[in-house]
This record gives sequence, C-alpha cells and structure tokens, in this order.
Amino acid sequence: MVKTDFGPPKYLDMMSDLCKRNYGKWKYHEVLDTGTLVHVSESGEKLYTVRAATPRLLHVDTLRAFCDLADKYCGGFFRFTSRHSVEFLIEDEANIEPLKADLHAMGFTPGGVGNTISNMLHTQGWIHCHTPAIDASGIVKSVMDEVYEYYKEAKLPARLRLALACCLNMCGAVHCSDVAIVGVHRVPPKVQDDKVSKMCEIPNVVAACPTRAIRPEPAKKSVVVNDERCMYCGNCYTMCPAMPIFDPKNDGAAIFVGGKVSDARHPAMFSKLAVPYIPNEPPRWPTLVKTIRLLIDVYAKDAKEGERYGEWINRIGWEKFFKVTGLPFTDKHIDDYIFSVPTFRSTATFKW
Amino acid sequence: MVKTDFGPPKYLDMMSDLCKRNYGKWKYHEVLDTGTLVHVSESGEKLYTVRAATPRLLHVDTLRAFCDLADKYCGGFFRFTSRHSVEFLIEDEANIEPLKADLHAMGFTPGGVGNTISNMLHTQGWIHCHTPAIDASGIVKSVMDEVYEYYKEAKLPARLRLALACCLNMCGAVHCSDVAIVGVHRVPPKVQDDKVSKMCEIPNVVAACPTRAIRPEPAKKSVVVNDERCMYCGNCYTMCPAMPIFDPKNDGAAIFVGGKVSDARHPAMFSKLAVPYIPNEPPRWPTLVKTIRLLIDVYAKDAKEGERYGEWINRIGWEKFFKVTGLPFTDKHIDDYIFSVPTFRSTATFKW
Amino acid sequence: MPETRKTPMLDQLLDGPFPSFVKEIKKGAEKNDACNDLLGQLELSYEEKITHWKHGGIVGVTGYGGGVIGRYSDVPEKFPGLTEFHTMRINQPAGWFYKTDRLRKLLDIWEKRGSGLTNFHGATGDIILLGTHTDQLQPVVDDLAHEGWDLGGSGSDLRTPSACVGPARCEWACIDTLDICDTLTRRYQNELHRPMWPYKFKIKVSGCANDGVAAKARADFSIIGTWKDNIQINRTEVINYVNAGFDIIGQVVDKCPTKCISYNPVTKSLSIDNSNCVRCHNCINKMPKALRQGKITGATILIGGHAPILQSAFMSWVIVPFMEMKPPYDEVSELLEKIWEWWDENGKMRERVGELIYRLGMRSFLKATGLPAVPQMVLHPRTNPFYFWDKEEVNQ
Amino acid sequence: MPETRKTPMLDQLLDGPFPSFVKEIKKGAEKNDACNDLLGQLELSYEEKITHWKHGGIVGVTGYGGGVIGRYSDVPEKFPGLTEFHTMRINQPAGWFYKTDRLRKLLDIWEKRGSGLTNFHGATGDIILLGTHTDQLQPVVDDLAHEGWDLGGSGSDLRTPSACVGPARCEWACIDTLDICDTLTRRYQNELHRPMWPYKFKIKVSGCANDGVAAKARADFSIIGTWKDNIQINRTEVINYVNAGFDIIGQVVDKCPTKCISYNPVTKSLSIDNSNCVRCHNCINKMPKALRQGKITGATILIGGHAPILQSAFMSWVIVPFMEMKPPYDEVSELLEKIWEWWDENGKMRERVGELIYRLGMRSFLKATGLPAVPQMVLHPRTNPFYFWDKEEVNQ
Repeated sequence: MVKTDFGPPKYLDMMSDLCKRNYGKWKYHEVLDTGTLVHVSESGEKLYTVRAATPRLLHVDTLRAFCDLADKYCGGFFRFTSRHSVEFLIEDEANIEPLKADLHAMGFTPGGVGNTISNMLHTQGWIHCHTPAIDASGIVKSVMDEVYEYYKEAKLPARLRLALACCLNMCGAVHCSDVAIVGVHRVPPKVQDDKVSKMCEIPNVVAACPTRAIRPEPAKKSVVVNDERCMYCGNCYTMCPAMPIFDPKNDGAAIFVGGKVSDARHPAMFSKLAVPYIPNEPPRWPTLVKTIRLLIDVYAKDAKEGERYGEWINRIGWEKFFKVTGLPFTDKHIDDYIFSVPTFRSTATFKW
Repeated sequence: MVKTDFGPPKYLDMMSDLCKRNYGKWKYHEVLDTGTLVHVSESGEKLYTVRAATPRLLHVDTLRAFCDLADKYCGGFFRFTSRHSVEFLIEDEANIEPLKADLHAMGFTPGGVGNTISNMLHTQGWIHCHTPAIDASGIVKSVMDEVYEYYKEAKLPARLRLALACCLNMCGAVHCSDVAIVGVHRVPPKVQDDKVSKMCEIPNVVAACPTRAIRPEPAKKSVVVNDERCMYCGNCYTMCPAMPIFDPKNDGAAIFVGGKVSDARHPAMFSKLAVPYIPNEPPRWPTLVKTIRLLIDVYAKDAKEGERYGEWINRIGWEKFFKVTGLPFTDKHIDDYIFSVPTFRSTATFKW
Repeated sequence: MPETRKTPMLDQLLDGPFPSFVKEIKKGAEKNDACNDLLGQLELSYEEKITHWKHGGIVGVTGYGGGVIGRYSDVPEKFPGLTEFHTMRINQPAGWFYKTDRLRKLLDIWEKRGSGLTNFHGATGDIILLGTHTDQLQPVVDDLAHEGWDLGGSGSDLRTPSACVGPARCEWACIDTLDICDTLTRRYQNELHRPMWPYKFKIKVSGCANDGVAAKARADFSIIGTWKDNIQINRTEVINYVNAGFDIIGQVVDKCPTKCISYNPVTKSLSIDNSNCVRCHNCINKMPKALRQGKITGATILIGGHAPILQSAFMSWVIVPFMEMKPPYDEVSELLEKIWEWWDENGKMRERVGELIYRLGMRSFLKATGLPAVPQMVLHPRTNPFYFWDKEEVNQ
Repeated sequence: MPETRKTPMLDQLLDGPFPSFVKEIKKGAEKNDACNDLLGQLELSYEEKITHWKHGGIVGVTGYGGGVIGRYSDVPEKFPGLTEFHTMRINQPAGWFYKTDRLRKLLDIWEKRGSGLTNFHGATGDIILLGTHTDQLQPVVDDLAHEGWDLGGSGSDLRTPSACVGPARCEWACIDTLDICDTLTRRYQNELHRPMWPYKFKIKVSGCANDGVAAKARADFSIIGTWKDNIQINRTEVINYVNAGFDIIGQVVDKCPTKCISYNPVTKSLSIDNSNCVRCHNCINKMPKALRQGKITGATILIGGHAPILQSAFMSWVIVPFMEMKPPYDEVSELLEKIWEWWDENGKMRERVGELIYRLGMRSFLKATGLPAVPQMVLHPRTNPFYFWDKEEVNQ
C-alpha cells in the first residue's frame, strides 16, 4: 500500500537547537556586511547568517557540497530563502570567515544582504518550460554578471529586487519587482487546424481569450483568431497545444520597473512597463543586459537614501523617468486593458 | 427665411468698458468678505465683485430686478457664475454696500466667496425632468437653509462645493464635488410589455444595459430584465419609456463626498460614496439634511486650515472617516463595477 | 384665470434664509396659468414622491436639429397648462456676461411666449427657458433671433461650449478662455445645431489649474490654461505676506506636492525649483500678490470626461501637454475635427468619446489623431504586459 | 555514454562571477545522459531562439492527482535522453529549513532515479526535481515517501503553502508563520494532492508588513502578521542611534506615511501617535534595536492575489483586518473552507478566486463567507452609484 498525504518534513526537525531555543524570542538583528547578518535573541544568544545567491538550478552535487559546509560550520543545518539564495546559520562567530572563504572557493560568493541586489527570482525558460518566450537562466546569469558589483557591495539607495518570467504567465513576483524582465510574444498564435479538432476543446479555447479574439470555425472543426484583437498572451496555447505562439523572429523581452512587495513606507506596488521589447540575443543578451544596467545605474545615481525604485520614480514622476533614462515612451506604455482609465493622467499638473 | 447659426451674443458686447480696458491685464485679487472680491489691474484700476447665490430657477421678474440693480450700480452689466450665482461688477467702491443692502432686501444675501459653501449646483428634479429619483430644488433649498451660516461666514477650512443630481445621469459636476447628493433607484424597471414593442427599439434597449441584465423576449416582442444583475441605473428607461424605474417607496438619495475639480495641491478627485441611501422625505428632507449637516460639521471641526474635504479624508483615511462621522460602512461602499479592483486595499497597512 | 393652486408642502419651502425657488414659481403663477399648474403638479410630486413628466416626445424648430426639448405632463387632465411645457436652450454669451438692455429683450420675449421661468444657467452652460407650448417654439426662436439670441445644443451633437470668467476678470487666465469658447462656438454652429454624432460632445475652457468651469470633470474635450516657464516671484510682496502673519510654511511650502518650493526665514525669500514644479497652482492661489504664473502660456488639452453613465465617471486625461493658444485657434480645430471623424466612424450609439477610447485603446486614438505618445498622458505606464503590435512593427 | 555535447553558446555562460547554471548541468552531464542531452537541446534553443519542450502529456503516480508534470522534448530523435523528462514537485519544510542528513537522502534518491538536477526552489516554494522518465515517477515517490518526503501540488488544487522564515530567525514575526504554514499544509493534504477546483489556489504566510514571502503579490490567500497595540520604544537605543549619526529625521520621521512619528532633538526622544499609525514598519525596519512591534499580535487576511493572466495582476486585498492566530488556527480554516465552497460552486474553469470576486462582487463574497464589510477593505469607497440592493433590503 502506498503511503500518501503525510505532508512535508516537520520544520522543527530541520532546525538547530539554537533556532528552536530562541524560536519567537529574537530581539533585533544587524547587517554585518553584504553577506552576513546577525540576529540577537532576548536570551543574548546570537545567530549569524551567511547568504549566497545560487542559480536556482542546482545539481545534487552542489547541494551535497552545501550540506558538507553545513556539517562543517553549522551543525548540519542550513536553509534557502524565497529568492533561491542559500543561507548558512552559524552559532560560532569564528566559523563565519572560513565558511565565506569556502563558499567563495566553490563559486558562491556571499552577498545580497542590505542595500544590494539580492538574488534574481526567475523561472525555467528553455531549460524546462513549454511556453517561454525567452530563456530564463541564461539571461539571469548575464544580468547578474553585469550588475554583480551591486550584489557584492552596498552601493544602492535601498534594496533592489530583480526578477524574470519567461512568459506572460509570470511565475514569480515579477509583477511586483523593482526591475523585472518578462518574455513577450508579438504575433498571434498559428492555428494548426488539423490538430485543433483532435487536441483541443473548442469552447474552452474560445473562452480562454481575454480579448474575445478567438471564434469557432465549425467548418474546419477549428478556431480562427482575429489578429487585430490578439495581444499575444498565449492563454489559448496553454489551453490548446495546436495554437503555438512562438516566433523566434519576434519573441523577446519586456522590462517592467518600480514594483515592490513590502508595505514599508508606501504600500506594495505593481511594476510598470519601461521597455516594451528587446530582441532575444542568446547567449548573453547584450541589449537587454545593457538596458538593465542603465536602469539600475540611473537609479543608483539619482535616488535618495532609502528610496526603493518605485518610490524614486513616484517622487520624480514618470515623465522625468523617461527623460533621465533616455528610454522612449510609446503607445505601448499606455494601458488599454481592463483597468486602463484610472492610469490616465486626469490632471493638467505634470512636469515638462 | 429663418436666420440660423449666428451664434451667441459676443461676450465683449456684454462687458463694461472697465472690463474691456483691463482684459487680460489683471494683476491680483483679494477677498474682501464672503460676498465681495476686488480685482486689481496692472493699470491700477479696481473692479469689485459682489456675489449672491440664486436658486437657479428664476422668474423673469427676478432677472429684471437684477437688471435694475446692474443699471443702478454697475453701468448696466452683470454676470453669472458656473454655479448659478449672480455677480455684480462694480467700478465705484461706494456702490458696494448699497448694492449689498438692496440684494439682501430682495432675499439674495451676498455670500459664497472664500472658505465658504458657495451656491449648490443642481439639476431639475420634479420641476422639469422625466427621469429624477428625487427632487432637486426642494432639497437644495432645505440643505442651503440648514448650512446657511457656512455660506455667509468663512468658518470652513477651505471652500466647500455642494452639488445635487436628481438621477444617475448626474448632470453637473456631482461626481467631483466635496459633498454631493445623487438620486438613486433601488428596484429594477417594470417592463410594460404591451408598450415596449410600440415605443422601443429592442436591440438598443438590450445594448443600453451596462451589466447585460436585459435580454430580448421575442414571444412578447418585449424584453426581460434579470433582476439579479440590474443595478437600477435607468439607462434602459432613457432608451425606452416603456420601462419606468420609478418607485416612490424605494427611490431616494445617496451622498458622495471628497471630490474636487481643481488641481491645486492634489489633482482633481472623484467623490466617493458616503451614504448609499436616504429616503425621499419632501418637503424638507430632514434625514438627508441632517446627514449633510453632520458631514459638514465634522469636516469643519476636524480638517486643517486649507484642506479640502477629500484632502482631509485622504489624510485621516477612510477608516477614520467612518469612525468620526459615525456613518455605517456597508457592502454597498465596496465597488463592484468595472474599475473596482484598484479601489481595494491591497496592503496590510491601515488604521484600526 | 384659475384659482391659485394650494401647495401646503411647497409653502414650507418659502421659509428660511436661502432664496426660494417656490417664490420664483409663485411670481409666475400670479400671471401665468402654466406656472400655476406647475405649482400644482410639483405639489403632487411632493405628495407622491414621483415625477409627473412624461418621457419622450420630440419637438423642433425650422432649420435646427436640437436646442428644444419636448416636455409633457403625465397628468394633463389635472394640469392643462402643462400639457405641453417644453424646454429651450439658448446659447449664453461666453463667460455668462450680460448687458441689461440685451437681456431684458430676451426676458420680455420669454414672458410673452413662455412661462417666464428660466434657469441661469443649465448644467452645460446654456440659458434655459423652462416651459412653453409647441406652437410657441418657432415664434420664440424667431423673436430671439431678431434680438441676436441663438439656440444651444441638445441630443447627439456638440453641446454649447463654456468657459470660466477668464481674462475679463481674472489674473490667472493663461489663455483667452472667452475668445476660445466664442470662436469654437461660432465655428461649429452646424455641429452644435444638427445632431449627427454617436452622442453628445462637450467642450469647456478653463484658464488655469483651478479649473473654474470643471472642464476635466464635465467636458469630453477640456482645455486648461498653463505655462511653460518659471513662476514669477515678487520678493517684496512675499515679505509683506510674511509680515502680515501668513503661514507660508504651512500653507505653501508644506502643501507643495513636489516639494519644489522652499522658504528662507532669514532672508524671508521663497525659491522655486521650476523644473520639478507641476504647476498645481496652490502657491499662487495662496499668495496671489507675491506669485504669478509664467509668461509663456498656452493650454493643456485633455479628453474623455463625462459623468458615471455608463462605464463610470471619467475625468479627462492629457492628450496634448502644451498647445499654443493664439487666434484663430486652428490647431485646436484640426485636432477636434480629427477626433470627431474618428469617433463618428467608430463610436457606437450613445458612446462618448472617452468610452470609445477605453474600448479601442489610446493607441487607436493616437493613430487617428496623429498625436505622439508622451509620458504626460499617464499617471504611470501600464502594469500588464498585454499590448499590441502593428503588423508593420514586427518581423514578417 | 555518448560524447559530451558541444555547446559553444552555453559555454559563454560559464564565465563571470555569478554562479553558472551551465556548470550545474555539466556536473550532471558527466554522469547522466539526460543532462548531456539537456545541454544539447538547450544549445539548440539558444541557436533557434525557441523552446524545444512539447506542450502537454499527463503523467501521474498512484494515489495523487498532481505533483508530477509531464515534460517531453519535441526533438527526441536528437536528444533521446529527453524523450521523457518530467518534473516533480516535492513539498518543502516550512521556511525552507534543512537538516543535511535528511536532505542527502532526497538527493541520493534523485541522483539514482532522475537527472540529479533540481530547483531550490520553485516559484511556489516546492523543491523541484527536474527531469526523469515516466517509469521512474512511482519509484521516486515511493523512495521519497520512505524518507518522509511528500509530493507538492499542481493543477487546479491547493498549491503548496509557503511562509517566510518567521519566528525561527526573525524578530518581526507577529505570527508563527512556520506553524501556520505547516498546519494548513498538513490539514489540507487532500486539497493539495487532488485537483478538484476551478483553478489553482495559493496560500502564503508572511510575519510582518515587509511581506518576505510576497504573500500579497503571489498568493490567492495572504496571511500577514500585524499588531493592534502600540509600537514599543526603547529610549536608550533611540539615543544610541542618534549618537551614532543615524538620520532619524530623514529616514524615519519624514518617511512616516501618516506623519504620526515625531522626534524631539532636545530630549533625543521619539514619540508615536499610534492611533494614526498604519503599521507600515518603516521606522521599525530602520531602527530595529530601538523600536519593536506591539504585543497584541495577529494577522491581516487578504484575498485575490495573482499574476497578470488573465484580467491583470491583482494584489490581494483585505478581507479580515485582524484575526488572532493561535493553534489550531480553526478560524483560518473555517474561512478557507467557506471561500473554497463558494469559489468551487461559482467559479468558471481557470478562474482564480480574485477574478471570481471581481466578476460577482465583494458583496457576493461577503455574503458567502459571512464576513462583515469594513472600511479597511478598500482604499476608498466606490466612486460610481451602481450598487445592488437585495430584495430583503427594499420595500416591497
């Protein structure tokens, strides 16, 4: 008989005695450097955290190497963050530097704590996904290499969260990140009439289109797409494999900026469109990487201490944002979807 | 041959020489009292304005009496404001007080200038409209009598604009007023099947419904209303007289607050629902009047110098607004129309 | 003359300090049966809490498609004077300025041929003449035409444009609101008088960001005065305000939405970072003697405003951040005519131009009008990734 | 063992300071054909700028409806190792804590029966095992079960809940995020493992307003820790911050969204008007030694968050301003179950709960759940007058 539904390992079984002893009794913390935190308990005990970004895609051997480090320095315990970083929880302060040296030697240099770029949230891309418009890991690697100094050194006005989603399904908090990359299509799906009748439920396909661009074509037992109304979301493809929407000549990346999930100071914000399209340029996506670099450099230079990306833009105004970044503002930037009207500027007050 | 399309009288022909001389040359103005302004020209010339609210509905004899006053004190010139107030434009300072005395004697006491309630914008109501849910003039009279002190004396933190629309068509800037009254229905229209086929274009009636609550009933050559989906906007009645929506037992007034049209300090704002329903209580609408009084008194007491109604609420928060006014918050206050989602509170930061 | 109607409920509205509309109707009732019946019907509405005006009934006059609105009592047997009680809209002079001799002519005509009751003014800005018989409509129009008064708009046409008091009596008018209003009104008499569009179209002109005529809230096409250069500071007057006890920090500095104004208490001087000023007008409103707008003036053009019916209220949004406003205002006209053509071609019945833009997207509107997309059009760029590409924009 | 794939493009991603995913795959390729083929197929995608994973193909294991996701190459003739390359989702321990001996067991199993490639972790929070054959799915599940690892969710079911690090290592956890996450995960194993709803449903638990697990943005049901009483001030530590040169005015006082915090430079003391505090957490974030949250803690519950597909991204909105969070968290469960029942009954296929509320209105949602309407649910009340009345609310 198969054992099912027993649930995950109990978190307490995965935690050091120090964590359990001080569970719920932490008093404050301090950032020691861009790779290290200390948490101090009511009891006076201290817990040091060393954080390092990983590429999310990890071979078991790398994970075993992490286990080795955890065994060596942390009594056999470690954890991951929600952003794919690995964290080593250290009781003995003397272990911090040796651990950091070992991590660095492994290629996992600590960083991403405090006013830095932390690890870049991302999706599967061409490695494992059936709907991506762009790769994920390759772009993340290229971007993180380029902005690595901001990961290592606390040179930013505030923390900066990067994210990437390889298609509009947007797995991950891409829609609420400081700077986010999203894979986009630019041409309607190609309907494979012969396959639609076999593979797809036509009413579901029709209903899947948020702009009502798809109607049944009973003669062919297929569907027809109104190209004028299609905005390439790919939701029909999700419902029907016989409507592929990929187009290597036209797929690419868009950049959204100014989102955040924290409610600190200002409530959480959605990211907004900065760049509608940059072509796919594997293996190093130079145009995309250059644009991300520009977006971060301008912010690093212009924002005030403590200002998140979106807070900076809100202060200077979007009209200044396009001016200081030099990015073109286009009709694509103006919302024309369901909740568009409240985003229009219904006031004569703005900056030149 | 009928003369057509010659247009309105030329405004310059309706203006005193002083106005024309100083046209475009005004330098600054000052509020002298709640009924009087002075405008000073680059040339040094001064123009005094005495303003008085009217009930908008005016008999020609009253207008002639205004003409008499204009002849006597203003060289034969006067004007109206966009809020149905009459304004006398005086060159000779000595004429101000006699004119004010004459106006007062006529029953048109000057007021409404500066941090006051100016005249209340409103619609026709039962006097002349075929779609009202409430009267207009009677409510305006009752409200203005009640809050008259705020019209006469500058006791408010900022100017306060009242408005009334007798149905959801909302003639007038009711949707952008500090405190606004709107006539509302609460039950679906009654379809008069025998008349629909004669009086109405069924496809237009069906298309007129913003919530798709109306469908054709071909058997009766009429239409049928899905009561669950009807939100009583009355747009179908506008298209089809055979679908009256009046219901004396259920029609009444809603109150919206916090709107403004000026962009000063904060951009113009829409008014928001404060009270979903108050019954029709002619001839003096005591509940409605009492509620308006409460809404104004609380603002007068709590807002800071210079704060418009909506600015005050934005500072204290809507959760505090309902607390300090004691008005109940209900499911009606939560938007469920097209642009609802952006009005939801997507943050854990709010006041208790 | 029938006996004066008994109106115990309405009579309660004769009391109180605010001028009474009942008194106005009673003035009419002394010499006009229809006014007397209006009192009676209104009293009945007060008793029954329902309107007694019938829906529908089209009336008209020679040469016009709109401007007069049919109105009929639903209880004509009780109030025969209201069997026909039509409304007429008369185009007001820009800024609602009146010379008494000209106005008296209008009043005389209306007393002779109508109820003598009016609205000064209707929501759109017209003079409203309330209540006359069908057979009097043409004579009223003819008599008024003789005195230089023309009809306003109604139905699916251009409604009578209106404007704030403007340069005639306001130092804040960045544009000649009255001339613009008057010019456009005269230029588009045909559009004003002959309904031929999907729905109504309103134009309003305000001289500054205070938007005295509620152009953003109440007009499909909103013209708002503004300036491009620096706010002018009169340093002496600043000192005068401060010395007089004005709370310059609380009312000006702290209220500046972009924090671009600062005050030096030592020198008692204000300074403004104009590059970050959004011209909200608060500081100028608070210190009109000390601060004046810039000298390079023009207008911001916004589109789409209307009341909640049907798709929620829209406030007009920016389509041209800055337009020079010099007579004969051809640039405005070119834009208006492009907009009308696109709307006329694409709009559904009773679809306001803002609703059409919502349905088809600003992209479609910009293409039709040739206006460039600029960041001033939005509060922020879209948050969704659902945008369109033209065939010409993508690789085939 | 076939020859190592040539990957000139991918090899360019071996350079640079950030850890390379290509290096990870190459580690696998040394001992696993599928990893080698993955390199090849990925290189092909890099050349052709298109994915080579086929759409569809359902796989499963005994006793579960989800948790494993079929994945097939569309060029299996070139890369036979990828003919079947399925994903498995494994339920992570709350807070992503690991003990090495437990984790090594999982790694061993995956190296034996799969590609050896993983994600730590997937977007929802699960451990992702990337790539194995159909015939290995059941053995992997069986082997993992033996070591105490269970499957996560996929398809139209409850997805694996996740939580921030919480009280295990954070002084700001107002609630026991890990216990809540773990309790709900265990309680709803059936909902997690057997898809039976209109669409997916995510639960995330964050300990404070910093929302470390992006609960508002990424979960349909968002639990965020908060407090009801006053922020605790340690006056000595305030002085220490100031003496150390901390910009208390710029970073705390000026940044307070409600201006409810003030600093007296003479006494070097902070005071907070807690009745106007919205608990945004900025001051606490900036001065963790000096300021601590209140002591009466609980959670704000929000609903409806999801990514842009289909009706735009929604961020969860408040439905319960404050809920006590004591084990066994029955109040949360009662609410969850009411929500699921209503959604299950009314939701269309692939309609997230937030989209259903958008379609039917909060009124309908509140009626179904019995939650009272409170102002905390909205940023502001509606601006339109289009609201509904129940039959029982009106006069018949």
